[in-house]
Amino acid sequence: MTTRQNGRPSQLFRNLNAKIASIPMILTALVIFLGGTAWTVFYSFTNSKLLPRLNFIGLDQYERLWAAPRWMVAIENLAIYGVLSLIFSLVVGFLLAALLDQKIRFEDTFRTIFLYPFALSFIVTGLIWQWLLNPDFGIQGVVRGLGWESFEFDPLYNAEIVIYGILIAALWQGTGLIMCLMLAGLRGIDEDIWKAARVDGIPMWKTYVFIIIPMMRPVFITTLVIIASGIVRVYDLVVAQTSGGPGIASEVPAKYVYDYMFHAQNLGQGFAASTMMLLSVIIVIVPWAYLEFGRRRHV
Amino acid sequence: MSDPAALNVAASGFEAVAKDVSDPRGAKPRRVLSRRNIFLYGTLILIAVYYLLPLYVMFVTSLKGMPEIRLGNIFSPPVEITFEPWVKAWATACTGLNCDGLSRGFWNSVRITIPSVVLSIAVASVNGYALANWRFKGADIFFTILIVGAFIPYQVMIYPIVIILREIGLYGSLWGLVIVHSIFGMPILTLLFRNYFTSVPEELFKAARVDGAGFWAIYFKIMLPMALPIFVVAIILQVTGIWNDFLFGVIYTKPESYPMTVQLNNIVNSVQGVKEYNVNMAATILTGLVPLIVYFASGRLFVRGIAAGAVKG
Amino acid sequence: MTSVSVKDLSLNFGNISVLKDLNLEIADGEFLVLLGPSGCGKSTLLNCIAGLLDISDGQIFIKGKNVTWEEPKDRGIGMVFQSYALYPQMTVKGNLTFGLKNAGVANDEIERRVVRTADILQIQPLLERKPSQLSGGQRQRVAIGRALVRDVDVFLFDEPLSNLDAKLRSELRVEIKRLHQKLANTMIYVTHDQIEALTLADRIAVMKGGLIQQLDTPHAIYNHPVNRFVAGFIGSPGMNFLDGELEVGVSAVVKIGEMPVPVDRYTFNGSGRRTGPTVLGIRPEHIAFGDSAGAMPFSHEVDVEIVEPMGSDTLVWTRLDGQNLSFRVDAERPLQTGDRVRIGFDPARASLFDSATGNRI
Amino acid sequence: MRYRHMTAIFAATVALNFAAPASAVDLEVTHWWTSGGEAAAVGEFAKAFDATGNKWVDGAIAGSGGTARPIMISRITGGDPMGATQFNHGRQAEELVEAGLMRDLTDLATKEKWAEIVHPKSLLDSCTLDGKIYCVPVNIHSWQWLWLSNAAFEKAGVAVPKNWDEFVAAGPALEKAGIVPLALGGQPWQSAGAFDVLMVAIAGKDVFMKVFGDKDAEVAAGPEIAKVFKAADDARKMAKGSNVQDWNQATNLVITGKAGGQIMGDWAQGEFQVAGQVAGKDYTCLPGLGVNEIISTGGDAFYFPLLEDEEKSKAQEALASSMLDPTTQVAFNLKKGSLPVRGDVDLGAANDCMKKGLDILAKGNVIPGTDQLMSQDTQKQKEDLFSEFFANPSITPEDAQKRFAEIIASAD
Repeated sequence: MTTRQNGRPSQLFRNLNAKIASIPMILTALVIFLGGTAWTVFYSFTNSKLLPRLNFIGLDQYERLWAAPRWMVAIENLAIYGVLSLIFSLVVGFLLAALLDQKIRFEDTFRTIFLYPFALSFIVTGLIWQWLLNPDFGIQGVVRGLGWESFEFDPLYNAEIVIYGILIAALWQGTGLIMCLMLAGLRGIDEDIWKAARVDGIPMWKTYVFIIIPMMRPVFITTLVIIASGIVRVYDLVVAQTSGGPGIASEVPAKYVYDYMFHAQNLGQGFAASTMMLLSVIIVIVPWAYLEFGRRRHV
Repeated sequence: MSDPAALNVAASGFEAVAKDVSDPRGAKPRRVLSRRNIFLYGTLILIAVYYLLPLYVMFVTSLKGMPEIRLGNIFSPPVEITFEPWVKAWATACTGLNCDGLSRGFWNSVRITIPSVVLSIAVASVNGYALANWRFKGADIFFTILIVGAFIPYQVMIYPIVIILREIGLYGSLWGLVIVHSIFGMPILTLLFRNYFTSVPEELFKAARVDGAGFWAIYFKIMLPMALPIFVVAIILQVTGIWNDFLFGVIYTKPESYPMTVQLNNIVNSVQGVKEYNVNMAATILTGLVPLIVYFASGRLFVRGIAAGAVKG
Repeated sequence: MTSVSVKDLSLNFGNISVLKDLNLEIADGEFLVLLGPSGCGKSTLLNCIAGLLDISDGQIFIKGKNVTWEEPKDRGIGMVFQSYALYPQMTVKGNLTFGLKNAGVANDEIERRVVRTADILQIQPLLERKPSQLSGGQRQRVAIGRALVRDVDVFLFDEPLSNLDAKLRSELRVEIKRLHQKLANTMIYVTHDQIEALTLADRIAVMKGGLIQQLDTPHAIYNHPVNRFVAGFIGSPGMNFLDGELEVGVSAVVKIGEMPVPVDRYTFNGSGRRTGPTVLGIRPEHIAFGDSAGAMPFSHEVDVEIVEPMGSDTLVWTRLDGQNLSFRVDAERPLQTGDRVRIGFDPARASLFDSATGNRI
Repeated sequence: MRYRHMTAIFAATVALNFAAPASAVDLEVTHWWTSGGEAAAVGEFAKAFDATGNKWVDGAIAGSGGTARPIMISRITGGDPMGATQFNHGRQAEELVEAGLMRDLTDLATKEKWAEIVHPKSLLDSCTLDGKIYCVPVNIHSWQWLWLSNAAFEKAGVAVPKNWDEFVAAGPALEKAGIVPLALGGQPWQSAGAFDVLMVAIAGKDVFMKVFGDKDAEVAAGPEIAKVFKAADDARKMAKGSNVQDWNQATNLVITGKAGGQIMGDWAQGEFQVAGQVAGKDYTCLPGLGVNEIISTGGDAFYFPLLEDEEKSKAQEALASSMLDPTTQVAFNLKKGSLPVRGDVDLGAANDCMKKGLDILAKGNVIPGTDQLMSQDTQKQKEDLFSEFFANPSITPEDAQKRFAEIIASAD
C-alpha cells in the first residue's frame, strides 16, 4: 500500500452506527438464540429434574427419549401435520389468491373474510373448533339431528384421524395470511407476462404453473419460513383442541418438551427432546437459510 | 364462450345481439352469468362460508341462554337473545376468587401490547435497515441465526430467559415482558423490514449519503417516511401476536399485570360444573376484538405492505 | 491543476477483482466520461470516487486532498443518479435543501443557493411539488439541481440520461454541456452511450473488465482506438472488421483472402510491423463508393445485400471475401439489393489489430 | 370534579397504607383451584387470612397443576416469588427446597405443635426435609372412590352396585339405556389415577406398596397386576363414549345421569355439593371401589418461598397458622370435599361420604399418595401409558403391563 496519512479508521469502527443499531439483533442472536440453545443442549446431558443441575449422565436422556412411544407418536404426528399443512397452506393459499386476482368484485370483502381468523389466537381457534367438532353439540350432532343418524364426524375423538381435526383448524386460522402473501406476489408480477401468455394462447393454469409460480420464488420463500416455523412450534392449538388426546394420539414434539420440562419436572428429558427438535430444524434450515440470506448481493 | 348467442344475457345491448353472429362487430358481448363467473363466485362464496361459519356460531352461541344451547342446534339463530353472557364474560366471570371477568385483563393487555409493539418494531426496523443498507462483516451470520431462531419452540427458551431476566433484574416487570416480546418478534419482523428496505432503490440511499446524511438521518428522514406499508404489516403482526400471547404473559409477569388471555384461559378452563359455552364464546370474541378491529381498519394497506415486504428479496 | 486523481485503485469483492490498479488524473474543469459496457466497472469506479464504496487498495485525491477514507459528504462532490433518486416524500425544494441542512448551512444561504439553482435549471415553478408530480425530464433536472446546490467542485453523473426517452435525452445532453461550459466544474460522467460520451467529453476513459482500455480525447479514441474492443465499442454504425494476414516484405500488405490491401501509408505502432494474422478495421464512413472509390489505394467490386435507409444517409451491407462489410452512402443515392458497385478506402484511415491480442499494431 | 374526588380517595388510601404498614400486608397466593367447589374452598382460606389483618391477593391459574406449576417455578427461580403457593406435597417441590428457595417453617411448627395435631403423621413427613418443615399440609385427598349416579341405574333398571364387580356387570344394562357406564375425562392424569385406584382395590395394599413404594418391577410384571390390567380393560370398554376432557365435566355426566359412574378422588364430592345433590339419595360413593376400603392420604400443601421483606415474612407465618386453624380446616374441607389434616376437629357437618372417609382414616387403612411415592417424572410416564391405553383399544392389557413394568423398573 501507499503512504497513509492520519491512519485508516479501524475495521471495528467502520459503519459504527450500523453496528450500534444492530446490537439488539446481535445480542438476541448470540445470547438468546445461540446461548439459550447451547445451554439447552448442554443440560440435555444431565439428569436435571425441577432445576437445572450439572450432573452428567451422558446420552441416557436420548436413549429414553427414543424408546418413549409418546415421542414416536409425536414425531409421526408432526410429520403428517407438517407435510399436509405445508401442502394445503400453499395450495389453498395460492388458489384463493388466484381467485381473488381475477379482477373480481368485492375483493376487499372476500379478502377480509379469508384473513380474519388470523387475528385470533391458536387458543381461541382451538376452542372454536373443539366445539364445532364436538360430536354431541357440533357438526355431527347437528347432522344427526337432521335425521341422518349414522353420520359420523368426530375427528377429535377418533385417535386415527385426530391430527386431521387439528389440521382443519390450523388451516382455517392460517391460510388467510398465506393468501395475502400470495396475492401480494401475484400483484407484483408484470402485467405484460399475462399479455404475452394470452397472445401465445397458453391456458391459464399452464401460465400459473410454468410461468407465474416460478416468478414468485421470493414470496414462496417468505411463506415457507412462516409456515414451517409455525409447524415446528405447533403447541397451543393441540392443547386447546385435544390436550394431546384421545390418549396420546395427537401429541406433538413441542408439547412433549413442555410436558416433560414442567409437568414431569424432568428438565433433562425436555431438553433432550428440544435438542432433537433443534437438530432437525438445523439440518433442514441452516444450509438453506445461509444460502438464502447469507452470501448474496454485493452492490 | 362457445356459443355466445345462446346464453347472452345482454350486457352489450340489443344491437350487438341482433347482428349476424358470424360477422362480429362493435363491443364484444359479455355475460354476467358466464360459466366462468358462476364458478368463480360460487367457489369464493362457498369458501367464505367455511371461513365465516365459526365466527357465526360463536356469535350466535354467545347470544343464547344455556338451556337453549343444550337443546338446540348450534347453527340456529337464538330464539331469545340475551346479552347476559357478554356481561358475565366482561365483568363477572370468576377465576379463583376474582370475579371481574375479562375487564381485569383488558387494560393490562393494552399496557403490555403498546410498548411491546413499539419497541419490537423500532428495533426490528432499524435492524432491517442496517442489514439492507449498511452491511457489515458478520451481519449475515447474525441474521441467519436470527432466522433459525424463528424455528425454535418458545418452550425451550423459557428457562434461559428466566435466568437472563433474573440476572438483569427485569424478571416479573412489565419491561421484562416487553423485551421478551421484542426478542421473539425480531426474526420475522427483521426479515420483513430487511426485504422492504432492500427493495428501496439503492441510489436513494447513495444520494442521501452524498447529501451528508448519516445512519440515523437516512433512517429517520428518508427510509421511515417511505415505509408506511411495511409498518402497517408489522403493527398488525405484532398486535395480533402480542395481544394473543398467553405463555409469556403468564410466565414473565405477576398476576396484577396478567394480560386478557390469561383471564380468557381462566374463564374457559375453570369449569364450574357445566361448561358455559355462551360465556366462553362471548369471552373469546371479546378477547379477539382488538386484533380483529386492527385487521378490518387496516384493510388494503396490509396487502400492500405484505407485497412490499415479502415479494422482493 | 489536477482536480481528481485516482492512484493504483483496486477493489475486490471477496475473491473477485472488480477494479484493478486504476490510475486516473482529471484536470480542473475537465469533463471526463467513463464509457463501457455494463459490468465494466465504470459505475463502481464512480462510486469509489464518491466514497459510496470502500476501496481495497490505492488512494483517491480530490483537489489535492487525500479523501480515500473520507465520508461522501466530506469529499466536495455532487452526484446525479440514473433513477434520479429523489426523496419521494419531500418536495423539490426539500430535495434541494436536504444536504445543505445536513451540512448546517445557514438558512439565508440555503435560500440564496436554491434560487440560483432553480434559475440555472429553470425549475422555479416546480419547487413546491413532490417528485411524483414531475415528468422524467423534470425529475432529472431536479436531481442535477441537487448536485448543483451543493456548490461543489466535482460533479459525478451516474448514467443520468439512461431512463429518459431519446428526444429528452438529447435535449438534456445539450443542457448538461451548456451547464459545464457555464460552471466550468470538473465533471465525471458515467455512461454506456457512446454518443453522449463523444459529444460531452473532453476526454473519454473506455473501460472493460475493471481496466481502463484507453483514456484520450474523443477524436483520438474514435480514430486511433488502441484495441479491437475500443474500436468496436465506439462508433455507430460499428467499425468493420476484416480478418486477414499481414505480410511485410518490400511493402506491407494485408491480404484479405486473396485480395491484397496495401498498408504502406498506415502508421504502425513502433515495432508492430511483422508478418502474421491481422484484423483490419475500417469505419463505414471511411469507405468510398462509386467514382471516388477507384481513386483509393484499395478498391473492389461488391454486391449490395441489404440497404438500410437511416434518414440522413443510408447504410449498405455487402460482403468482401465472404466477410460482412457495411458502408455509408448519401441518402439520395438509389441503391438496391443485387446492385453491383465498386467500393474503396484509404488504409491510412484504417486500424490494424493483432488477431491474437486484439491490440493495435 | 369527579376525578378530583377519586384522587383524593386514592391519596387517602396511600396515606393509610403508609400510616399502618404492619396491619395490611398484601400476600400473593398462587394456586390452581378454579372449579366451583375449589374456588369456594379457597375463599375460606382468604377469609381467614384477611381476618388476621392482612390481604390475600388471589393468583389463581386455571388448567390444573400442569399449567400452573411452570409459572410458579419460574416465578420462584426468577427471583420474583409470590407469598405462598400451592403444591401437591410430596416430591414436587423437593428441589426448590434443596436450592434454598423455600422458607423453613420449623420454628412455627414447633411453636404450634404441628407434629401433634397433624394426622396422619405421614402428611407432615412429606413436608419435612432433613428434619426441617417446609410446607403446610391443608387437606387429605383420597383417590379411591367410585361415584355412582342413582338416577342412571334407576333408568337402566338395575340396582345401584355395591362394588366394582357389580358395576362392571351392570355395564351392558346402562349402555342399553343410552348411558355411558363409566365417565372418564380425557386428561392423562385421570386415566393414570383410575388405574392406581383399581390397583389398590383389586391387588391390595401390599402389592400397591411393593410396586409404587419399592418400585419392584417383578411384581409389576406379575399375575397380581395382570388382574388389575384386566379390570382396567373392562373400565376402558365401559368408558367408551365419554367425550369430555375435564374431570369435573366427567363428574357432571354422573350428576346429570348421563353416565353411570366415575372413578375419581374425593374432590368430586365438591361438585355434587355445588349441584345440590345429596349423598346416598342422588348419588352413591364407594370408597376403595367397594372392594378394599383403603384410602390414600395425598393432598395439597402450601409452600412459602423465602422472601426478603420482613413484613411479608411475618404475613407468611400468619397465613401458615391460619391454614391449620381448626375452624378454617373445617370450613375449607367441607367445601373442598376433602378431609382435614387435624384429627382433633369435629366434622359434624360432614356428609355421608366424608364420614365414610373419616372412618377409614380413623381405622388407619391408609396408604401414601402416589405423589409422595414417585417422582413427577415417573408419574408422567405412567400418565402417558394409561392415557394411551384407555384411549386406544388396540393396546392389549399384556402389552400395557409390559410397558408398565419397564416404567417401574426405571422409576425413581
